Order: sequence, then structure tokens, then C-alpha cells
Amino acid sequence: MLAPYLVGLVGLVLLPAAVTLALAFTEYDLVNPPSWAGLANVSELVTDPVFRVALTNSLVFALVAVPLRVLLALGLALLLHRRSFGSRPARVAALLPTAVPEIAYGLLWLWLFNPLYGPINQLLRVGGENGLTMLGRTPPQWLTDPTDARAAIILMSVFTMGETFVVLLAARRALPADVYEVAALEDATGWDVFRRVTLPLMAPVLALLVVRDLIASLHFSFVPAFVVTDGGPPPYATTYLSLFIYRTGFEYLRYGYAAAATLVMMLLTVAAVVLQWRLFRRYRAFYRL
Amino acid sequence: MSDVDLTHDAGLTLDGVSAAYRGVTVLQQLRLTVARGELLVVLGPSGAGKSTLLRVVAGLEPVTTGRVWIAGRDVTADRPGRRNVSMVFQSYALFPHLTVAENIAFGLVVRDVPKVAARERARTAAEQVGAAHLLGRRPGQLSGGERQRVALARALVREPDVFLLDEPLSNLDLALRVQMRAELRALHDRLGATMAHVTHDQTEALVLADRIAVLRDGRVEQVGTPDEIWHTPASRFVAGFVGSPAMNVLPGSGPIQPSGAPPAGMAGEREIGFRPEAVVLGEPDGAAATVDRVEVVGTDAYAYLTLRAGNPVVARVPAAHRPARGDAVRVGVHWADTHVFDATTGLRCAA
Amino acid sequence: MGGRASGPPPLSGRIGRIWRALGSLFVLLVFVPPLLLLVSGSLTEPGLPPSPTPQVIPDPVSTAGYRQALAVGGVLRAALNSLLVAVVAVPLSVLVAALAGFALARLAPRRAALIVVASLVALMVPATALLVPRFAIFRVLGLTDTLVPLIAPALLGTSPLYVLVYYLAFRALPRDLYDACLVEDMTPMGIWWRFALPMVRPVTAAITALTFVFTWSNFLDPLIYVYDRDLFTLPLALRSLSVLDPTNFPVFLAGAVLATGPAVLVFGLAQRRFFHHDDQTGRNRP
Amino acid sequence: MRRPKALLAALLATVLLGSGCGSGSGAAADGPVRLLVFGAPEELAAYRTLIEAYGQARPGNEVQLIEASDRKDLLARLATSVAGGAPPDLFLMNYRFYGQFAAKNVVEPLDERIAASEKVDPADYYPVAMEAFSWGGKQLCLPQNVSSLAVYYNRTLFAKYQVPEPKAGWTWNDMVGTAIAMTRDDRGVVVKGTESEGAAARPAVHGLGIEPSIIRVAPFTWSAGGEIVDDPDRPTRLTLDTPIGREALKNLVDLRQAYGVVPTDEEVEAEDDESRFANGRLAMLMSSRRSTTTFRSITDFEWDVAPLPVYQDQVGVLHSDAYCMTRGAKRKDAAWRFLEFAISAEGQQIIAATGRTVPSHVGVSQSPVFLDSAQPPRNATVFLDTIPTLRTLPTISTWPEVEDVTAGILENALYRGDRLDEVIRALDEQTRPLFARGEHG
Repeated sequence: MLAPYLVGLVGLVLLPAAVTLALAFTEYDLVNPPSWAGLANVSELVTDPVFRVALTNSLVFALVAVPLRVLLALGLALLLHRRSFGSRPARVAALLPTAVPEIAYGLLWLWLFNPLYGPINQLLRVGGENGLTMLGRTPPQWLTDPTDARAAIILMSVFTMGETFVVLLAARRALPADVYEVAALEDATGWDVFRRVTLPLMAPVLALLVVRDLIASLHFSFVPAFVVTDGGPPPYATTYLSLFIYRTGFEYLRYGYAAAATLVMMLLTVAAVVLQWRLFRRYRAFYRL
Repeated sequence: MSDVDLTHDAGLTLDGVSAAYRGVTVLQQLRLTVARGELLVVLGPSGAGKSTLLRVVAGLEPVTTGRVWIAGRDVTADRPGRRNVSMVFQSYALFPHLTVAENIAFGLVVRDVPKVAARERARTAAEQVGAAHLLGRRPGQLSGGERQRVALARALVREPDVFLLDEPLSNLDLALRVQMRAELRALHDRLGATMAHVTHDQTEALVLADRIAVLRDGRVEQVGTPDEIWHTPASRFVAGFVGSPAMNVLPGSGPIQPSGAPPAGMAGEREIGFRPEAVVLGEPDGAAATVDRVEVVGTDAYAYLTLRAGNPVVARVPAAHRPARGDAVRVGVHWADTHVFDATTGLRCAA
Repeated sequence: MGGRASGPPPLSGRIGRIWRALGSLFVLLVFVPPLLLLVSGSLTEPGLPPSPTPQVIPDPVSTAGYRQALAVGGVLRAALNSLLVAVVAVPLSVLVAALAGFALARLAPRRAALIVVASLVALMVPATALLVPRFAIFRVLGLTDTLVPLIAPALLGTSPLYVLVYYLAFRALPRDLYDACLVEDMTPMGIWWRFALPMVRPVTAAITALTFVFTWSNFLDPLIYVYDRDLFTLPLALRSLSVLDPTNFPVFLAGAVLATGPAVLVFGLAQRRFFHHDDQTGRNRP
Repeated sequence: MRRPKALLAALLATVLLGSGCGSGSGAAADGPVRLLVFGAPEELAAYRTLIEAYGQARPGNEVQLIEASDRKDLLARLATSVAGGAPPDLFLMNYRFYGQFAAKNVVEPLDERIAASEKVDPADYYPVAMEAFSWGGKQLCLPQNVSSLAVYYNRTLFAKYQVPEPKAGWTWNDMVGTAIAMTRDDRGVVVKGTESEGAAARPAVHGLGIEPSIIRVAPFTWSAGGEIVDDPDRPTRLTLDTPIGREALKNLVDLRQAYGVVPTDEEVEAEDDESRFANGRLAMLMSSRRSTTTFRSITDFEWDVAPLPVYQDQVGVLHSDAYCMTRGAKRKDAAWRFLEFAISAEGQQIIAATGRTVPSHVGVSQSPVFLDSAQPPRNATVFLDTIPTLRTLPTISTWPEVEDVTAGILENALYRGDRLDEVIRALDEQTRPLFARGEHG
């Protein structure tokens, strides 16, 4: 029963990935046969300012976007797990952006972010004069200011936390009712219940989701940076590792070099996952979960 | 210890079966036989290996040594589905996505019994356990007792060679348990089926069983009819496990000297056991004791005493003649009412 | 929804309900407008100088954007291709993921752990690292310039994550139920089909929806593996619309609406199932 | 477990069957010639027209168009397919970007085929375009056009504000003056659209649109007698730190920072220059011939083209695309037959009719198809007059990276007003390693 999956896993992912990672140690331009280069690519990466910027961008993105996404999903799951007025449509609404195909999603935001004619800034300008907001400030320059552009990419990614939301909602609904009854008998406040009951009980799922989001954050940033900001504003405000690798490999034909960047990216991911897992284990030991 | 008469042609025979779970031996050289049409209750405390025994019979756990025979067939190497056994799980293991009727017919449907026939047999089985009115419901809508009946019906429907019941009554409340106990016994008598029933409840075992096998640490401690188990417990362990409150066990040289003629073989280190109802309060030459507390259970009362030597003793007395807390009493017992055990091996001595 | 409220509300009674309703309203207000704007934008007349003030209902309402998207972008043809890919790939992918997840759950722990780790590693591989080697594989198999490379990811359940989700779901099912199946002499395939799969319907619904969206919006794969314009899928068609000028936004928004519609529909249908789980053992993931 | 085995068997069968077919079709030389191009939907339509005409002229010869949306998509496709061993037979590429493929031996030299051909005579084509595609003494690709930069302007708007139209020989300062005079607010009053004036002075019409890139800076540096690189054949660094280069840069930056005649960054992101011009809110736009296709759909006003302004000499910069054949092509002969057709007078006439190109075929460029006065621009000879003055950018393999890096720096210089010394230093520092890594033809 595992056979098709194993064929797919090895043939379509592990083997190709191994080939690419092996190419990290070669000089390969996609055209001529690769030649052994040892660690030359890696040592060049260390001094490459663009790579460093891309790395920083990716790390900052992960550090900001992952907590935001998970917290938003958790908040929504806790808010909407119980039946109440409007909770059903609200649940569907929270999922909708996740359903939009990536490219369409990129195109949508490209228009929403349009600095002059986009709905977001037009809304922000309501009540203001001369193209300023009501508070007399310039509206965010989503596509031309480095900080605003980074925020824009994060904003885009935050809206698509539907998958995380669904899992957390299910996890919350699966929690046993009796512990909440005990908490009610002890007259615990909402915050106490959250901190001492809900959070510890949901911690395993949360940990899993954070790991997943961390891994995926490198992928989340690709299409927005590719379609919406094109890696800019200049020089490299939203050039994330994924885009850096794509450009280096496919536009500048330096596949070996791009593979080295991929290697670094994967090692970082593994490190982040292991670190996070250890932190979680300590937490789990503490709560004896 | 008891040398079981093993015939491989019985309803169910375990011949020197050992089994391990996660590297720990759970069953050790187990020899046991259940006659055709017999209801054997496997009794023992938690961790004695009772459930493992059933799972080995069903083929859900492998044996490390020994052989399993069902209705004259060696099934040791057969997979569960080929052994023609049915099992009632402690959790009932009903499929929540199927209706009661579908649950009962499940075993038939997966064996490609035609739908109409399967439905008919499921209805019959449901009627036998008094669950015919539940057929259209789903497990989520049933009470504990109803689920138990459905689980039984699912076991019945296939007419297996052996029924395996894994603590099926333990999740029911007392009244229901008493009722289901009786129904289960009646069902067995009606079907004449071979059944192995696992429980840790000694009352259930005594009431239900044709024979009882007392299990301790993966070994059979004693096999016998309820009478034999009660009246001639083969060891101190069996004596202590069967009966509530438990049998009093005191050192043979100890603080109480039973009256009457001692049985033969009282030499060496011995222990004597006697049930609370055998204790005589107010025996003039009895041992001195004080009353710690008294529990009244209807017309009877249990007096918890401490002998001068410090040993605790429980006595059953009529509630009307019960002593009061703090009273000084004299305690006696007849040799005829005692059981003598070897102090080192814990085994019954002589008769 | 089953009405199985998990415990009493931390905020008691009416105040709690009001807060919750307000919260729901807020969620609606945040999440719905982007999509409404997508629709309203797509109905604007293309090529006009952009309006300096916000317009929720375009004036004039025009379907020219849709007509141009269909004509210029070949959106219709692309939609058919996308549909073809999804119709083959999604069921296949769910099948593979469910089978593999089940087999994993029944495997000896040590072997299962090996495959789980391999799957986690596979999750960490960025898509860009796979393009070139996969292209070579597909070329050797003579499959470039067909839709097969777009269907191929179904072989690994689209994403190893979905296999792991199934694995966890199947593992969470009570052991007694598996044993009951074994006593009834069922094959692993039979247990999977008659017992395990029906028990995790919410998971299947969720994974089907996610797989659909993933397949439907797959962009990099067709970009690399598909040449023939007649084989273009929707994301590629949209990509060619995205090079249009910003003021032609109604055209590409129209394309985006056309591409989004089916995905939203599938999600809408599936969410009823994965939010609706009243059977007690059919818990969604652990 | 019967079913999974069956599934696996089916899978293996598919794989084997697939590879069987694959090796079969891979070796076969029949099937259509595959041509990889990119472009906006209108441009792609032009290529489809060309292929259709070829099919009619030579029945039985099929060409399949592989479409990419932009240059980057095209590169990704070309690179992966070459790496995977299944390259397209032909691709169309600008000379600025073909260097990386030429250097890596991906492109098939065409000299022998040209010599043997009865249809292609190199003398029929503008030499400047032909030379741009010669690498290491070999003719690698054959150009289909010889476009160049020109200034598109909105005649109607010039007439309305009574500003003299640009004409040949005008200087950079003339252009700045004209742009200032054409930058107006919504009441038609001349305004200065700089940030310091506050948002109140946001112009309704901007005087000039220009893209901050090295290919826009180059012709003016040349015009002033300077160079953009130290050695056009074997460049090792940019030479914008010379007084001439510096002045050209400063003048470019001043368009935004001092005079505010070009739209702001924000405005460009909101609406690109081409559509701003098409919407009548940009008086002049510096662009290549390819904008013509889009502008021909303008109905609201009249427009025309003027030559680039000069510092000293009239110098233009070449914008030329060529058909290249891949070395790994499966159907080289068939591909060559299409190539012959595409760059022949007949083929060039078809593409020229769309307005997109300045034909590289001398005869076609001077024919009514190109100079046809029924369609704007009326002043199409501007493009032909420039040809003798055209210069080419260096064709080294890393030039695409140079363009990307410099574009970022120049964009910040123009819109954000980075200090000029910093800009020049950054341009030099960041491009040196790229030049060092580059290979030359």
C-alpha cells in the first residue's frame, strides 16, 4: 500500500533533491556538464552580499510571519470553535483566501496594493486631503518603500493561514469538555483557562504547526515576491532565499551556486526545526504532557 | 501447578503458551483447556495477563512458544480471521460510522454473505440479546448496556467456535452488570457455546463460570469450579483474591489457636487462613482483640479487629449482635473452617 | 456542528455570545472584502484611466474584462486543462495519501519512523530544487509537454504532509476497532476501505480540498514542464495576463475570478464536511 | 494486498511504456519545429500570424510556438529544457541576453547554413544588428529587427499647450525644457512635481517618462563622447565615474529630483509609463519601437516619434532580437527553413505590419510596409535615420546580471535621490565581480 507513495517520495522528491544538493559542490550552468568545485560555492555564498540580504529577509519573514499566522489562526479557532451567531460564515470567510490560487492571489494583491488606485490606499485616504490619510500622513507605499513592501508580503501571507486554522479548530473541538468544567468550578478567568488549560493541551498541535509553517515560510514568500514585488523595492527588499535561488539558478544560469544556497537553506530549516522541537520537548516535560 | 488434563480436541486448548509484550513476558508456559460448550472465566488482578491470553487465542498477539488449539484444530499459525473466534472487547469496539444492524452484520458482509441473509441473521442475533429495537440506530445514540448487547450480537452472529469476552461487563453500572451477568449466563446455556470470559471481578466469576481459571503473573494459579475455588483455594493468592472482604491469613504458630483437632501435616512453617464468616466472637479461650471499626452491610456487619499480637482480623457478625468500636473481644475459629498454606510457597497443604 | 459544546463558555451567558457574534462579524469584515473587491474590480471597464476615488460598485459595470481575459489569455482552454489535471490528480493523490498513511499507521514503529523522517525531509525541499532533476526524469520518460508532469505529484499525495496527516489520523483510531476487523478476517485493503477510511471522513474532506487548491494553483510545474499553449493551465494563463499594464487590472482580475471560482467552490463544499464531525472517534487530526 | 500490487504493476507499465515512447519520439526528426518566444499577448499574436503564413507558404512544415510571459519565464524554460536535454529548436532573444547562452555553447553557429542558403544574404541586413549576434567571429543568431530608442510624444497635448514639438538635433537641455513646459496640473498650469512642493502640486500630466536603467543612460553617455565600460569588447568595469558618465547620470536623476518632470516611483508602480502615455497623461516617453504596437490602439489623440536628444553627437542604442538555433535542436534543417522564412523579406513584412519591429532587412525597412503613413507614427523614418548612429551594449555572458543590479541602484538614485557619489561607487563595486565572471564573444 505504501508502494506508490514510496515511488513518488523517492523518485520525485528525495532523488531529485539529492541530485541538486550534490550539484551544490560543482560548477554547473545547466548547460555544460558539471565540474567538481568542492566548497567553492559555499565559500562564495558567505561573502555574497545579495545572498546575505536574501537570508536576512527570509529569516525576518519567518520570525514575523510564522508567529503572526499561527497566532491569528489560534485566535480565530478559539473565537469560532463554538456555535454562535455568524460563526459559520466567519469560518468559511477565514478559509476563503487560502482557496485562491497563488497567482490569482498575487494579482489580486498587486491591485489592492496599487499605491494610488488600489482599494487599500484609497480606503486609507478617505477623509484625508491631497492624497494623505485622515491623520495627515502618507499612506503606506506598499510597492516602493522597503519596509512597507516587506509588511505587504507578510500581510499577504497572513491571510492564507486557513490550513493552520482548520487544524487548530479541529484540535480545539477535540479537547475534552470535563477539564473546562473543572476550570469553571474553580472560577478560573478566561485568561487562566487559556493559559493553564487550552494552551498546554493544544501545545503538541501548535508545535507541529509552527514547525510546518516554519518550513513552508520559505515557500510562502516565493510567489508574492515573484509576482507582486519582483524582489524589490530596490535593491533587494523582498528578495527572499527562494527567489534568490530561482534567479541565480534559472535566470543567471548558475545552478551549482543556487544549489549551494538551497543546501544552506535546508540546513537552516533543519536547524530551526530541531531547535524548535527541543524547546517544545522541554515545555512538554515541564507540563508532563 | 494444577495439572490440567489437556485434550486437543476440546473447545479451546492452550498448550504451554508463552507470550511477550514489548520484551516483557506476559504469559508463561500456560496450559489451559476449555471443554466444548463450557464457559470458562479467567480471573485475575490487573496485569495478570488476562487480556493477553484472549488476544493470543484470537491471534492478535503472537505466541513465543506453545500451541493454540481451537475445536480440534491447531490454529497457532493462523491469522485471526481464520480461527473462527469472535471477540467482545471491553470498549465494545463498535464502528461509529455504521448502524447497529450494519455493525452486527459486519463480519458477515466482509465474508461476502449475501445481503439479505446477513440482514436476517443480524436481526436474529439482535433478538437473542434483546437489541432488536436498536437496529436502525448508531452507536453514538446507545447507552452502555445497549452497546454491550450490540457487541454481543456481533459476536453471536457468526456462530464461532469460541467466544472471547474481554471484561465485557466492566463498563456497566452495578445493577446493569448484575442483570447482564444473568443474561449472559442464560445466553450461554441457550447456545451451548464455548466461551472464554475475562474479568477481575471475583463475584462475576463465581456467578457466571462453569469453571474458573485464576491467573497470576502470566501463570495459571488454579483451575476449578466456583465451588472448588471457593472451598479449596489452591494457594494463599487464590484464597486472598476470591472473597470479599479477603480471607484472614495468620502465621500458623501465631496468635490464634483454632479449636478442635488440627489436620495432619501441620509440621513446618505454615499459615492458616479463614474467611471472616468463620470467625467466632466471644469464644472464651479465644485470642484477645480490640474492635477498630465496624461496617454494617444490611443484616450483616464486618468487625475489623486487631489481635493483641498486632495482626488484623476481619469478622462477619449479625448486625444485631455487633460489637462497638473500642470493645475488647475474644476471637476464635474452628480447625474445620481453616485453610492451611505453606508459609514459603503459599501453596495449600494436604487435603 | 453536532452541538457538542466543549465545556461551558469562559465568558458566561449573553455577554459571551455577544462578544462572539461581534468577533465573527469582525472576521467577516476583514476576510471578505478582498474577495469582494476582486469581483468588483473584475467588473470594471478595462483601459479607462483609473478612478481617483474608491468605488465598491464599478461604474459602469462591464464584462469587457472577462471577454478580454477569455480572448487574450486563452483562459477557457486553460481552465479545461486545469480541470483535466485536477480530475485525475486529486482523487489519485488522496488515494495515495490515504493508503500510504494507513500503511504507515499499521507498520512497525521503527520502520514507520524512518518513512516519517524521510517525509519530513521531503517537506523541507524547496520546489526550485526539484525542477531540473524532475525535468530530466520526465524527459527520459518522454513525458515533457504532456499534462503528466502536472499529475505526477499525486504519486506522493501532492505533499508528504498530507500522508503524515492521514498517518496521525489513522493512528488515533482505537486499536480495538482494528482488532475487531482482524477477527473478522479482513485484508488490510478491506480494513482500510470499510473501516479506516469512513472513520476519517473529515480528514479526507480537508485533504481533498487542499489537494485541489494546490493542484489547481500549481504554477512552477507547468511553467517548466509544459510548452504547448494548448496545454497551458490556468496559472500560466493568469501569468500571461499579469504582464498587462496595471490599468488593465479588470482583465487580470477577471482571470483571477475565473481561476478562483472553482477552488472556492470546492472549499465551500468540503468545509461542511470537515467542520461537521459529530462522530466521537472521527476526530480530525490529533 | 492484491490491489496495491496491481496498482504498482500498472504504474510500472506506464513508466516503461512512457520511456519507450519517449526514446522513440526523442530520436525522431519529424514533428513540429519548436520556437520559444516571450511577449505581451499582442506580440504573441504577431508570431502566430507569422507561423500561420509559413504554414501556408510551405505546407507540411509545422512550427509550434512556445510562449513565455516575460523574459524571465523564457530564461527559466530555456535553461531547464537545455539542462534536461530537450531544448526548443529555435528561440528569440535580445542581444543583451543571448551572451550567457552563446558563451555556454548552447547556440548553433549559422555561418555554414548562411553560406549555403539561397534565401539569406547577409548583405540584405543592417550590419549593426548582424554584428551584435556574432560571437567569437561566428554568426550565432539572425536578427529580426533593428529597433532603437526614440521619444514618443503626444502631439495633441503639445498643440493644446502650444509647446514646440521635439525635432531632430534637439539637445538634452531642450528635452528638459520641453518636459518642464509640459508638466501640468489638472487646470493646465505648469507645475513642478517635486516632493518638496508637497502633494498639492501633483501633476495631472507629466513631461517625460524614462526608465532608470543602464540602457537609457548609455546613449547619452556616448553622445557626450564617453563610454559606459572600460573596454566595449572585454569590459571589466563600468566607467560612469568619469566626468561624462557622472554628468549623464546627474542629468537623469535631476529629471525627478530637481525638475519633477518624470512621475514618482509610486506613480509608476500605480500605472506604468506606457499606459500613462496611452491615457494622455504623459507628454513624452522614451521607449523603443515595441511600444508602437500598443500605441496604435490609441484613438483619443495624435502621437509621433522624435529622435533621442543629443549632447554632442547623435548616438542611438541598438535594441535587436534574433532567432537563435539551439545546438541540441532535434530538427535543425526544418528549423533553419523556418528561420530563413522568418527573416526573409516576406517574414519580416508580416512582423513589421504589426508595428512591433524595425525590420533588420534593409529592403523591408525602406518599403511602405514599414514606412506606411496610414498608421502612426508618421515620422517612422526617425528609426531608420538613427540606424547609422547605433551602438551596441557589451555582449558578455553576465550582462543580464549587470542590468538587474544597476537597475536597482539607478531606480533608487532617480526616485529616492541617493547621493550621486554613493550611486557611482555602488554601480562600480557591485558590477565588478559580474564583469570578472563574464565571458566574452
